[in-house]
Amino acid sequence: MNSAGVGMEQMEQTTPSPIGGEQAAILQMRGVRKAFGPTVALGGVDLEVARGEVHALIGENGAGKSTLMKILSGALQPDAGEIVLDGQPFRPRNPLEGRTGGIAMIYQELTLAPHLSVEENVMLGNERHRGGWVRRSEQRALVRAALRELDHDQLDPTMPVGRLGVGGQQVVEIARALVGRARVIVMDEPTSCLGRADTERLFQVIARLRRAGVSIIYISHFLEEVQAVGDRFTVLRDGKTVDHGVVAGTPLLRMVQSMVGRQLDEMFPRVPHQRGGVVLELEGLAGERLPRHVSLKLHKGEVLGIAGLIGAGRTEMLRTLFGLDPIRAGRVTAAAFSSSERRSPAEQLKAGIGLLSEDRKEEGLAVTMSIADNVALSDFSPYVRRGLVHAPSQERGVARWLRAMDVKAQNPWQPVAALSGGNQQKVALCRLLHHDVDVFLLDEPTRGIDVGSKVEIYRQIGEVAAQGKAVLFVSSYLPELFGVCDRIGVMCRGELREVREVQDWDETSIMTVATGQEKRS
Amino acid sequence: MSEQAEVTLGRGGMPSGLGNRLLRHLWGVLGPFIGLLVVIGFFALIAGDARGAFLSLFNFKTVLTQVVIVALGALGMTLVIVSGGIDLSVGSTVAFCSVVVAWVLLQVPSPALAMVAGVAVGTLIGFINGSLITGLRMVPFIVTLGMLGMARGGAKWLAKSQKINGPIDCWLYEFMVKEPDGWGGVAPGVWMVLVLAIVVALLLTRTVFGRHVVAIGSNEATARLCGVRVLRVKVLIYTICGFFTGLAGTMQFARLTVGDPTVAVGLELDIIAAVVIGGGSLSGGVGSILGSLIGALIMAFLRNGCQQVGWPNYLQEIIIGAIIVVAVAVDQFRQRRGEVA
Amino acid sequence: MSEQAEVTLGRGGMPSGLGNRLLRHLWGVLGPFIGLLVVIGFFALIAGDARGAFLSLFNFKTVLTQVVIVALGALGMTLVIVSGGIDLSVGSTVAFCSVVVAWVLLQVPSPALAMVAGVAVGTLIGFINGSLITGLRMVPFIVTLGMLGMARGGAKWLAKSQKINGPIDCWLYEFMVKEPDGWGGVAPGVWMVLVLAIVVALLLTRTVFGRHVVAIGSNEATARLCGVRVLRVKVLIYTICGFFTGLAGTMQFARLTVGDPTVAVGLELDIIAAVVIGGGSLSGGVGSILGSLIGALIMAFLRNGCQQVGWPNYLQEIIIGAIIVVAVAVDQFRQRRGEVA
Amino acid sequence: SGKEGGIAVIPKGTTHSFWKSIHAGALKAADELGVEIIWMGPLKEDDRASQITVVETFVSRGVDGIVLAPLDEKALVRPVEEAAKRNIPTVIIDSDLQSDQHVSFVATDNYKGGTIAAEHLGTLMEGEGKILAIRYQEGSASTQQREAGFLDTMRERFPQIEILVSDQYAGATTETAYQLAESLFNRFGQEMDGLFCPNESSTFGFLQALKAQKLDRKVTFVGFDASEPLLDAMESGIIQGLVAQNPFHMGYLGVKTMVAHLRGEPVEKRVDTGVLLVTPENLNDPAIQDVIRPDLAQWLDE
Ligand SMILES: Nc1ncnc2c1ncn2[C@@H]1O[C@H](COP(=O)(O)OP(=O)(O)OP(=O)(O)O)[C@@H](O)[C@H]1O
Ligand SMILES: Nc1ncnc2c1ncn2[C@@H]1O[C@H](COP(=O)(O)OP(=O)(O)OP(=O)(O)O)[C@@H](O)[C@H]1O
Ligand SMILES: [Mg+2]
Ligand SMILES: [Mg+2]
Repeated sequence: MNSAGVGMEQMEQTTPSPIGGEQAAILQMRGVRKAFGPTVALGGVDLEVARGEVHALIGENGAGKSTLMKILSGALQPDAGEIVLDGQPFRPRNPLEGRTGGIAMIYQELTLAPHLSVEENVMLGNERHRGGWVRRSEQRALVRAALRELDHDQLDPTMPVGRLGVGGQQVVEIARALVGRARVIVMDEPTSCLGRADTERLFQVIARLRRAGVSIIYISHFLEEVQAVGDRFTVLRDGKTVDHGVVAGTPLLRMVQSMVGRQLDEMFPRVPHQRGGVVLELEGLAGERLPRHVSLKLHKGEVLGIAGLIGAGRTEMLRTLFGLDPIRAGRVTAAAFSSSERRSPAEQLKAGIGLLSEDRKEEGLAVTMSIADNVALSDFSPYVRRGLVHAPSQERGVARWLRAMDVKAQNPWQPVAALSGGNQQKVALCRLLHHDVDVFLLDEPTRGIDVGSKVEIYRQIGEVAAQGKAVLFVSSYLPELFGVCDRIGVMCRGELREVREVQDWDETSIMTVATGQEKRS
Repeated sequence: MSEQAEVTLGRGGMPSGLGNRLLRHLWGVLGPFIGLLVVIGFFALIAGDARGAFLSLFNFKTVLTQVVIVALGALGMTLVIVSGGIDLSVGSTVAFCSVVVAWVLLQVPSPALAMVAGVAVGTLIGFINGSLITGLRMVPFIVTLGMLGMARGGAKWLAKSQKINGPIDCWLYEFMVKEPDGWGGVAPGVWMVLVLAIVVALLLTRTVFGRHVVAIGSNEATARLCGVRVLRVKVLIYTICGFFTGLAGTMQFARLTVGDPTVAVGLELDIIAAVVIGGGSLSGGVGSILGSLIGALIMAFLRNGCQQVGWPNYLQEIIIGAIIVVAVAVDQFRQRRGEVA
Repeated sequence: MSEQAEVTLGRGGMPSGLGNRLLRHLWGVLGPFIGLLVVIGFFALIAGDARGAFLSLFNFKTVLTQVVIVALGALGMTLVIVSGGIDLSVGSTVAFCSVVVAWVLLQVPSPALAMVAGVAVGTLIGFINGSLITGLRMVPFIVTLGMLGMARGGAKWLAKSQKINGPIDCWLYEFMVKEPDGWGGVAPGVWMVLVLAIVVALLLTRTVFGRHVVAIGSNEATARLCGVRVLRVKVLIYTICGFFTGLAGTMQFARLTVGDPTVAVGLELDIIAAVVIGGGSLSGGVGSILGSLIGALIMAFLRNGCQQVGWPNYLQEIIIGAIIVVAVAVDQFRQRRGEVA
Repeated sequence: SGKEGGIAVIPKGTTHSFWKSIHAGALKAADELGVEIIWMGPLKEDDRASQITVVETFVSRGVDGIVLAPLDEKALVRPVEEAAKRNIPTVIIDSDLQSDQHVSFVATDNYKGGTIAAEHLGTLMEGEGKILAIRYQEGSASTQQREAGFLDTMRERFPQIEILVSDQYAGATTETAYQLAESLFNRFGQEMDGLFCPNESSTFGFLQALKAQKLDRKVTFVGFDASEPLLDAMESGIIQGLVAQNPFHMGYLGVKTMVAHLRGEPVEKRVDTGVLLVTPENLNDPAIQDVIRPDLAQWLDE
């Protein structure tokens, strides 16, 4: 299971057949345009979705998928174009109209009110009431049913959502889409925070909905998922519809090519690198709650992958190690220091250790600041002249990394908020590259990143390793771990169970360890 | 499968157990009362020969009557703060409305009409606040800071920069009579606050509107995306706040028997402090009516106690300032422990 | 590959054109001045026979001298607001520091020592604010609301609830002399503000500390993750704000020639309004020193103009309240257009 | 003195009826003498800094003269001196200014007012009992003189009378006075026999509390200033004495003195506008009525 090179052949565009009579279109979007100032997000997009089908919407980061769906749900207003829903013109002016029109939406960025309970969040804006008074028992029954369907009936409906992890929150978000009586459900990267089991469960739910005649628009950067659930697909590129067709029988390669607009030679480019001495060592590291026990050695010039189910505590391990969460037991030894105490992120960065958070919006980017300041935020020192920051040299220093990571932006002084989700993620990664840390702690670095850009990130990781730096690579996407890492460790319930060379693992053995079944057997 | 799910989702809450949760719940309900008892106990302890007077039923009635105006303001302010907003114009609006009541009484001798006018003007000002905040998409701090000046100016304009004397006799005054005949010997204004507090508490916790208020304070973008009519709800919140402010202004008139354009300067800070001492969070999403009322009582007893003991004014100011910080710090600490426990 | 990168980087930028961008830049720089000119122009227009006096050099010097205290406060407040915080204790602290200066002068006849003491006390109060905010992890609104009461009480305590007269003659008073001999005929206090404004503006826009301030205001968690020593920077921000407040208190003394514990009530709201009129955002991350100074000037000219024209107080209050709303609304609109344009 | 500049009349505040009378008196003088007056108080009530700003503004504007009731005897010195430097003369009314740059000081003798109040209260109480002596606000010179006059006289003339409270400040507004009164009455209501308040807002606040607490018949109450509600209370027997100043006359004489100075006539350095004691007995004397109920409407076009 090593770097699965994807060879591409040239293909001629096949015009897909129009929707058949019995499969009448429930939704048609024609010539939809949307510009954010000078940025043209959508330049005339067409989309046609049939009743009771799962329609995959794919495209690179910044292609305009989320924007298109926000227009459909009423969160954004189009500049031009028309929407026909069930034969009627449809122009939602706000999310409420979208919702009453039968559109349910799972947004890419989580949309939950942390102070409200699970129940209140699921029913928000859709409360069951009599004369304004909430009918709590009825609501609770509905919510319980939805959670049961997602196989999460142990989730307490009265628990404040702020106490749930990202995975649990995503479940709540999905449950919200289920309780309404929607005709079309839009799922914008619903699985980016879900574990494998939850993902499969979601697919079952999707299948049931589809049988019930509900249409689903499914956005994902995981083309395997698209192939698993999708009936038909539409590809967006640079705000235009460039391809559409039936999923069954369309090779993955063609989808990739339409998305990226060029050939991808290799999914997992390998840059040769040499494993050196130990730069970071964890001995029995334990945090407040998670992790419970992690011991590992990270070498120079090595990419060490960490696999595990969501909730295994991988994020917490990185946070504890980086000094964001307190250490309860154990010690961290790095080239620059040895400590069992909490060290602040500032000290860690000084020691050459940098963290890429999995939650870029809350803890990764200052979105109202410019791209250039975000990239240089942890290290302005190269640009300081006589105590003052020299902007032109900052721009030059930063632009290099933006180019390397292929960030789509107008200029480096644009605020990060104006970028698409994937491009924001790239900016966050640029910061670590720019800081030139020796140890990269990467928590789901390719979450929400398109195929083409993923290749760039993999290449950068390889190059960084070739420079003798160390990478700790946490990911829930096994193919990339196999494709990029030298060794892989598996975490389960807060413990790092096993670390092996990559060739000694396969998917089943990783899942066995990750679910904790290896002990019983 | 479900086992795994447990690991994923059982974060924090589960291991602590039911007993623990009950305890936390109790603490959540009683916590605020404890602060109040501490304040009263403290002054009872140090009052010396003033103890009898301080702990007398009559003094409690006095404090209850004094707290009516702040409490009315706090009812509305709690909604505003839970929704993540703030209203700095309350003090000025109270002055304006008290002048309006007196002015109307000068024109027509109908206390009922005057009361309606006072409340209506307050409601209108709240509505204007809400409309500006939503219509111009401005932060509430600025809009209500502007209104603070405008309402004060308006009050002075209407009153020609003087006090407007009310008529000799007028049943409005009865609202604030400390020991009325009937009414259980407690000022009718106090009963009114009690009834309204229950109404607003139900509104906040049991109705769709209340959920939407919390949702907006917790995460406004989410509320909007979920189809909450954010603008409408916000306008309504500030309008309700204005209604209570208008009522507070009417009570201010009833208490002073004059319409005074210079009254209630800085009242908004007292009210905000009451809400925050009562557990409300200025970042929105958190707050309770009961808590806010107790916060108001804590402040009123502090003042009363200091004056009874005969401490000089500066000491009162220092102590009240310190109490605000300490109360909120303790609450913070309590909550953080609650999360971990 | 690099070809593609160029395309993506250059995307969208082209059509709007250089001219357009220059225009927008100019507008960004001149925008705030325009508000000021509009205010001055308006009063010049309606002043009638007071026009000459209103536009006289002497009147401008008067306004400049009047604005010194608000401007000093605004320098510190801009930092605080850009970092996403707020400081409500400024008015009380100004009063406290003015009392401290007078009190020290009463003990030892050394103006230099008194000035140092006044500034030091202000700085200390700022440091305490910052430490409480970071140490107890409380919202600045509450901590500084508490400090508002404590500093005011402290001022009254130190002054024994009186005001403290300064000595007959003292070079501190020279700071606020409107038409001094030398100094280009402008009050030395004005020059001081100018120099300090340049220093703070550089600090905010050109130093690493400044970037960290903006980052904290924009997203505190991110700043921490990026190695910004958030707690330290925050303490520093409030301490700097306290320093300027102390200086403002000293200037307040110089202006009154007495240490007055009741002075500057509500000054913080004026200062916050100045910062916000100047484009600062209370949700943090945005604000400029130039803007804040112009905001302070706008408010001062408004007051001066209203008085020169002879409008009654209530009208002034209404108009200033309205201007705060309008100025911020226009700024909001400008920015939203700027984004779209 | 031309009409174009006018005479600025700057009170301490604008919302007490006291200042309304001053305004009316000033208007009367202006009308008689054919000058124009500009009436403007500090934007913030009772705020020294704010009053300085107003004075400065009128100096910039170049009025002919300023009639000023300074909020502070010292803080207003420099603005007045700056005015003098620019040839704008100032007449001080109501409370004194520590300066020799002003033309004249036209005011009530506040210390004497306090003395009169103390003598009246002591006599009514027949030299024995317990009283509360309330203060107005920190740092207000005129009321401090009244308080001093009251306390000095009380201690000297009626040593048997016990002063239960003499250091509580009623604060700037009626509401703060009311709250203080309630607290003090809860504590001392049973033992106190007499009560003194040094200005209108504190007298009014305490009057409210007396009525609310039904102590109104039992306490001998002497206050300051004669506003309508206070006079009503006197008629119904709650207040036994009010020391009344003559603000209408003060405003009138202030402007008159200023105009005389501008016209080159010699003026007195100190003009006393007199205080008088209003009691239930003399309340209806025409002479008293003239002072306490001057015909304001004639001058303030309302
Ligand atoms: N609020 C905004 N302001 C300015 N530009 C925006 C805004 N939102 C999106 N854009 C731009 O619109 C384009 C499309 O963004 P969109 O979020 O729809 O992409 P996407 O296909 O969902 O990408 P991803 O896969 O990364 O989520 C991008 O170029 C982005 O920079
Ligand atoms: N009770 C909580 N309070 C605050 N943050 C929490 C809480 N629980 C979880 N989080 C945060 O949620 C994020 C992710 O949670 P998630 O459900 O993905 O589990 P995880 O342990 O990160 O899983 P993985 O092993 O896949 O990284 C982490 O950043 C974690 O710190
Ligand atoms: Mg997207
Ligand atoms: Mg994780």
